[in-house]
Amino acid sequence: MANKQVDGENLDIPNRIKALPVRRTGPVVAAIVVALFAAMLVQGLITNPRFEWHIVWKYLFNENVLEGIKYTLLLTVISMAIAIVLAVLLAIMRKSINPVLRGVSWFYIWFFRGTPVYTQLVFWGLFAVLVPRIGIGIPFTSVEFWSIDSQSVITAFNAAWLGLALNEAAYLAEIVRAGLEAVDPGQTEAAKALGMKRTLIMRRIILPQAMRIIIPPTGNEFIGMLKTTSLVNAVPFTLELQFATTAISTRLYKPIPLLIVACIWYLVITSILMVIQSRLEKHFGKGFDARPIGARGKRTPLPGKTAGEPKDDVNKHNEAVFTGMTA
Amino acid sequence: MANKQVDGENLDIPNRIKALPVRRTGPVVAAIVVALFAAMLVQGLITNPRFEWHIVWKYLFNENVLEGIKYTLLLTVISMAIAIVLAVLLAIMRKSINPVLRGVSWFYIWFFRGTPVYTQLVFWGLFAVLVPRIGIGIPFTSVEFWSIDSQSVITAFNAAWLGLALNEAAYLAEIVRAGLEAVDPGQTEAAKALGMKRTLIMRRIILPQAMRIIIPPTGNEFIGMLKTTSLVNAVPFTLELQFATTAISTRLYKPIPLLIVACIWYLVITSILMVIQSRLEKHFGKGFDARPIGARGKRTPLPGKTAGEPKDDVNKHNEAVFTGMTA
Amino acid sequence: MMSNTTKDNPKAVPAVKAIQVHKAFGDLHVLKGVDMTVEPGSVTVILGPSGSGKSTLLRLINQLETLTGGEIDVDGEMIGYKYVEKNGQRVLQTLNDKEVAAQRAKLGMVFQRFNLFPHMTALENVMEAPVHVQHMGKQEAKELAIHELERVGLGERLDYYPSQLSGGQQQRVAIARALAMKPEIMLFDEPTSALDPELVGEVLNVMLGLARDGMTMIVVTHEIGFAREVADQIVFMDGGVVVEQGGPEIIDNPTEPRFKDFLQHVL
Amino acid sequence: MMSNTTKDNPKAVPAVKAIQVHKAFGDLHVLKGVDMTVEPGSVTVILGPSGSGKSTLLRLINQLETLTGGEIDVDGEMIGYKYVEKNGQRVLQTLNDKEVAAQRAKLGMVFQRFNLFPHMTALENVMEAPVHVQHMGKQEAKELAIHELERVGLGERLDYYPSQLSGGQQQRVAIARALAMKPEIMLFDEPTSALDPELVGEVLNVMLGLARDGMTMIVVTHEIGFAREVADQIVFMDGGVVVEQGGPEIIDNPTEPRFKDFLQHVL
Amino acid sequence: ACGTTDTADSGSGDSKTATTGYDVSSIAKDDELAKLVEGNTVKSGELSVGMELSYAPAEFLAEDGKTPTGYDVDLSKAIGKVLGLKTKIVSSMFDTIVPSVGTKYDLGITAMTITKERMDSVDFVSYYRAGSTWTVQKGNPKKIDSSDLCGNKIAVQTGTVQEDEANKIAKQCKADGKKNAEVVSYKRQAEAATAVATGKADTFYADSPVAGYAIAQTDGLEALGKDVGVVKEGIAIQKGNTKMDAAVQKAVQKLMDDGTYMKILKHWGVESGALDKAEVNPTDLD
Ligand SMILES: Nc1ncnc2c1ncn2[C@@H]1O[C@H](COP(=O)(O)OP(=O)(O)OP(=O)(O)O)[C@@H](O)[C@H]1O
Ligand SMILES: Nc1ncnc2c1ncn2[C@@H]1O[C@H](COP(=O)(O)OP(=O)(O)OP(=O)(O)O)[C@@H](O)[C@H]1O
Ligand SMILES: [Mg+2]
Ligand SMILES: [Mg+2]
Repeated sequence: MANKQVDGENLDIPNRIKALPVRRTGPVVAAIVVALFAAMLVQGLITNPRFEWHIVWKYLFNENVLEGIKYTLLLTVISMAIAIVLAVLLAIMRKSINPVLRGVSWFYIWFFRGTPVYTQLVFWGLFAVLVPRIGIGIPFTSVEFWSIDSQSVITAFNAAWLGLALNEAAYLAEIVRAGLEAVDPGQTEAAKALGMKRTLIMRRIILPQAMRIIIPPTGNEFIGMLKTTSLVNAVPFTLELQFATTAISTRLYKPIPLLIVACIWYLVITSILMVIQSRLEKHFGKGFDARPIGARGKRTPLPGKTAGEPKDDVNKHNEAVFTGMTA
Repeated sequence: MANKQVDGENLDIPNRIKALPVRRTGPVVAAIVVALFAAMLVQGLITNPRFEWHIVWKYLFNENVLEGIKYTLLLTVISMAIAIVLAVLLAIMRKSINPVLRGVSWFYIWFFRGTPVYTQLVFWGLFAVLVPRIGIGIPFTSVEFWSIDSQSVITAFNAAWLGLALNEAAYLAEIVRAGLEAVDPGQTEAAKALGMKRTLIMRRIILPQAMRIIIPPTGNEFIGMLKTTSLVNAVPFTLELQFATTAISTRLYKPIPLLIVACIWYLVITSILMVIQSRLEKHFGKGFDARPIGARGKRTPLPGKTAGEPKDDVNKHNEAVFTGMTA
Repeated sequence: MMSNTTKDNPKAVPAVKAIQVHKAFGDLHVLKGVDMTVEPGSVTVILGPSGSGKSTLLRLINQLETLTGGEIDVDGEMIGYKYVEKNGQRVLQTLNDKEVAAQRAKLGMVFQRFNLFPHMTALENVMEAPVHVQHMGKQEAKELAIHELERVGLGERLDYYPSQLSGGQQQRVAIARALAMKPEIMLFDEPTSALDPELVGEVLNVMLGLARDGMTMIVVTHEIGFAREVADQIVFMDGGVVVEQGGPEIIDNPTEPRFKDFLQHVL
Repeated sequence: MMSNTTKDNPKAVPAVKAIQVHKAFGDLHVLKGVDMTVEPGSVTVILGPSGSGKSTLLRLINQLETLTGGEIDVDGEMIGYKYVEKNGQRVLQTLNDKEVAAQRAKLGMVFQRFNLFPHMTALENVMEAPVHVQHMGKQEAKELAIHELERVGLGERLDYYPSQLSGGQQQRVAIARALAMKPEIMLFDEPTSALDPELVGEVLNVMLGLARDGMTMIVVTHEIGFAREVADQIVFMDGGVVVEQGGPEIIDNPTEPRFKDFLQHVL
Repeated sequence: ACGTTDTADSGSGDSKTATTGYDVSSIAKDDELAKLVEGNTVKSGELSVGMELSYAPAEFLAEDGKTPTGYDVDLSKAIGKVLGLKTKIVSSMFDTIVPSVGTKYDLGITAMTITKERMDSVDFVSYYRAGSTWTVQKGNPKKIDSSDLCGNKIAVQTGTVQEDEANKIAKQCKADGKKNAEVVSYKRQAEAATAVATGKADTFYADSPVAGYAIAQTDGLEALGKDVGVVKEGIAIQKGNTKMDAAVQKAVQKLMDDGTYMKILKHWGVESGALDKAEVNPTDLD
């Protein structure tokens, strides 16, 4: 925005205005202060002997660390994938006409948001103890058609992603619900009028549009999950990144450099996730951010946006609001 | 929605339609299955001897636990309050025309979202070790006007809320940014046209409207923070709820019942927070959810909502979409 | 007015027949016994002040709202309900999702605010229903969609997203989208009132063409000129009842004072 | 046409004077040298097809956009810039936030989409600027706001939120809100085009009243009837330039073919 | 009114060993040793010691949830007395103790096992010898044999030497082509003990004193055979702070010589691990 070109710089405008910008001392001072702080921070980081950069470097590509990354990513992806599916179901149940489903969804969200994920993970770790066999039968009787030893099903790895996914689903459900509600109701009506059935409308019309709104907070959650995986030592599942570095540091008594190793990797993965997020936002934004071509009549407002004057566009608005607000 | 009254039940409609509802087996079966599951879960919880409910009961109101709650709440509130202020600043900086401020904001969000809060807390705990004295002086020289021993400033409690707040601010900043962007740009223009200055527009016009959109995800974050406080033992700050129950359980070697104690309290606090959230949503929703009074002409679309046909309202839409979607 | 193959035949089943239709939203009684008959191949224009229930009536016909009382038949078939045996008695039962969708397939609807799917191009918008509702092959649907878009004069705009089209163009895509389902009856709810005065013409022209082709149409509009030129039947509603009804000539010779008053405001 | 105290006095400073105004958005040249003079107490109506730059011109006058070239004076004072000394030379400098706000205070603007503040009641909407911009006492501002709301016929709707008002009522609140700042000049950008035909009258009536009271007004509208009745000056724009300009009589006797063509579409 | 502390009913069932410390008030100051620490802690008059307080019976929190207690705590106090300083226990996470020794506090005493690798980071003064104990369900229903654990699940606490050893056993099983031994690593000893008591793991491997405490606290556990794999534990001191090394070494040696050391260990029932010689950076580690 700020570094956009000057309006009409390629056009022949006889009486073009060339004006000095207004003097803003506020932002300049702020920028200097902030830049100084940042410089001091970096200097501190590099020169402080406690950080022992040679150890950081030595263990950065240690094979346990690399395996930790693998499992961290695996856990993150699996549990987020399952959480998303579950969250969509919960969000839909939350609005069901069936009071039981509605109640269950409410209870689920309340319970799983309300209790610490660490505790939940401990319970999943103890699941095999609490419920030695999982079976299909008639409840509250001893009739059982099929059963299996839960210890062989709920392995540490399975308990880990299960616990993470179930917890995350509760948080995501609220996000999905907000996303679904933000889609213009006119879309459903138009689709109905075309003879589309409810599931089809949800799949083809509502969800693709809701994605635009769902993705940014889900990005937050994804990045959060990356770090939450370190809690699976509650299960205990002990192959993820944080555990791998901690294990090395307790062996060596060098916690700081190994924390830095973990930090660096988390930052790398976060950066990749942020790139993916912006790609996804672009994908689901198609048709939404396109600029009008040719003569523009009155444009329909985009779903989730007020019509406004035709010339309003969000970017300009931001610029208007934020320019100098930092003074 | 589902238990709303029948349309026009108090009106005299001569040829009123009384029809059997369509038979939907799907939701009914789903409801039964889900209800059964829930019942089994509750039965399992109550009857399983491992949970040792007598110990849960005994320690539920233990004074250390109660003090833990106090500190957990204190940490949550302080760090969220500071995080919100910081997040607003960051969100505004992110859109500044000043590239330094923009860069710093980007970096901040990237860094604090990218590294685990646990690690951040460890560093804040070690702050006094890494930086023994904090002072005001000329950077990169040894000139110093005033300085103080950091151990006496960065106490465990201060390190705890500081670490939590700085981390949370990064996540909230993205939420705030989305909220600010969702306010109809026409609002800024109208305010400008009235001669309002940027800070005034932000304070009186944009923020109050953005609140509506910011609050629900912030509720998520608040509830998340409640549980994140348990990580401050990294500092170590050892008076919050999770630590209090863990301390008892290491002494008694009874982890499960004491985890349940913590769970119960977290659930209680979460429930209270959810009530507060819905109050706040109502407050900032004023003017948005009001139903039209008297004859309705064409209504202006609400900010963040498309005009749609006049008779569309969100509730109806949801009902339309979700009714039976669960089949 | 023109090319009415069936309406001169009194025995034909009416395309739409509303019998003592009542609709309430909560305690708000919006439609208070509306009767209306639309002959196949004819154009009916509904006029009336804001809040008189015009949109509600159209939406009832397309089952976007549920009836509170009365009956609506489309093509001689009661919509929304069917009779079933229960304990030896014949009682009404609400139709299920699938049956409702089948009934809606006979009707095409065009909304005031277009309601195009913003994440699909013009072509995709028109192809959506043929492919996913009628399970037509992609290629066939594409040809059909191109055909319909050309019919409304948008053969050049196939790959534009709605946000890249002007209002008038968007509304024409919406019409093409409805037509692609080969409906027997088209419902228009103020299709031009969200458009700039200059763009109104584009859309009215397309509608005029449809009327000439013998499409059965029910149009809610404030465009009196259009009504005068195209309508076979004018229905004037106010306060949830039909106040005056007749041929297009009643616009120039209204009998009811309320209608007169209304026309003065709009003209 | 009516009650023009100053416009017959040729020496008065024009209320608004645009001199060779250019505006580009990126590489899109929207205004290509527009000249316009608005006398104090007169009503200027700007006509033109969509995209001709009408809104852009109004927005430039109110500094919602920045000029690319040329100059606009309001009340004889150049807007947006001032001359300063730099290295002995007189150069232009952009005004700061405060100075811009002061210049805007002379202008009231009413938008097509009303843009009322949805979280405030009608009364609060009107009080907002007097209290927070002019730092008027709450009580005084309230009296003023009630007065302005009564003037537009909304004395009974003080405590309604915008979402509880009809479009016409909302637009009238927007006008009251602009008037409460006691502007010298009112800018209207298609104030009625988002309204139902029946509600248009309400707003046009309020505007007519303002014109009668001698308010200087610049109005972008498609309501030719209103233009004919109220305007002292008609400006027809197309493609970023003023194509024809003159008294209200030019509506009935356009000289430029483009204007003729336009009038045919709109009438 | 609804608050409960369990001080009132301690000993009535939940806690089965002492949770109050040994009384160190009678220990006298040794001026000669006190001089050694002058440069270090004389300013504050305090000997601050970092501990992670979740390792009963070495260091943990008493019933009030605030007072640190355990044999490490009592020894720290005794060392303080000898040096003429007031001992201050600073609760810390294990991770942060090593980097903080020498700045945030003077000593780290938290049942740290001395290893060669760790001696690169800190100096140690050996003060205790902990064996390791295998613990199983009462009556050993699963017939666990500590000499052949292949095919069993071994619970350990994260970061302990027992974790390392268990991992070695697991590796050996793999190398020998026997059934896999699975090592489950818990964050807290209590969780590891619970896992065995509930049957989730087959045996749990920990420092002997800790195992003893766990057996006393948890129903249905018993020790399997004798203590094995004896290793030395040390007091962590900032690397290269020779004055402090000497002061602490001498103080501990003094306590050993005058019998106070033994009394403290006896108070906690952990006298089996007593050393008779305190050394700086010992070379024989078992
Ligand atoms: N979903 C709804 N819930 C409650 N009231 C509604 C709903 N839809 C419509 N109404 C009310 O029903 C009445 C008739 O509305 P309807 O939209 O049918 O009028 P209309 O004739 O189409 O008016 P317009 O010209 O403004 O579109 C209005 O008073 C409206 O407020
Ligand atoms: N912020 C902007 N960025 C880019 N182009 C813009 C912007 N605002 C307006 N335009 C373009 O400038 C041209 C003139 O727009 P303007 O809104 O002034 O026309 P108008 O005469 O008011 O038309 P309408 O009757 O549709 O309101 C249009 O082609 C429009 O696309
Ligand atoms: Mg309508
Ligand atoms: Mg315009």
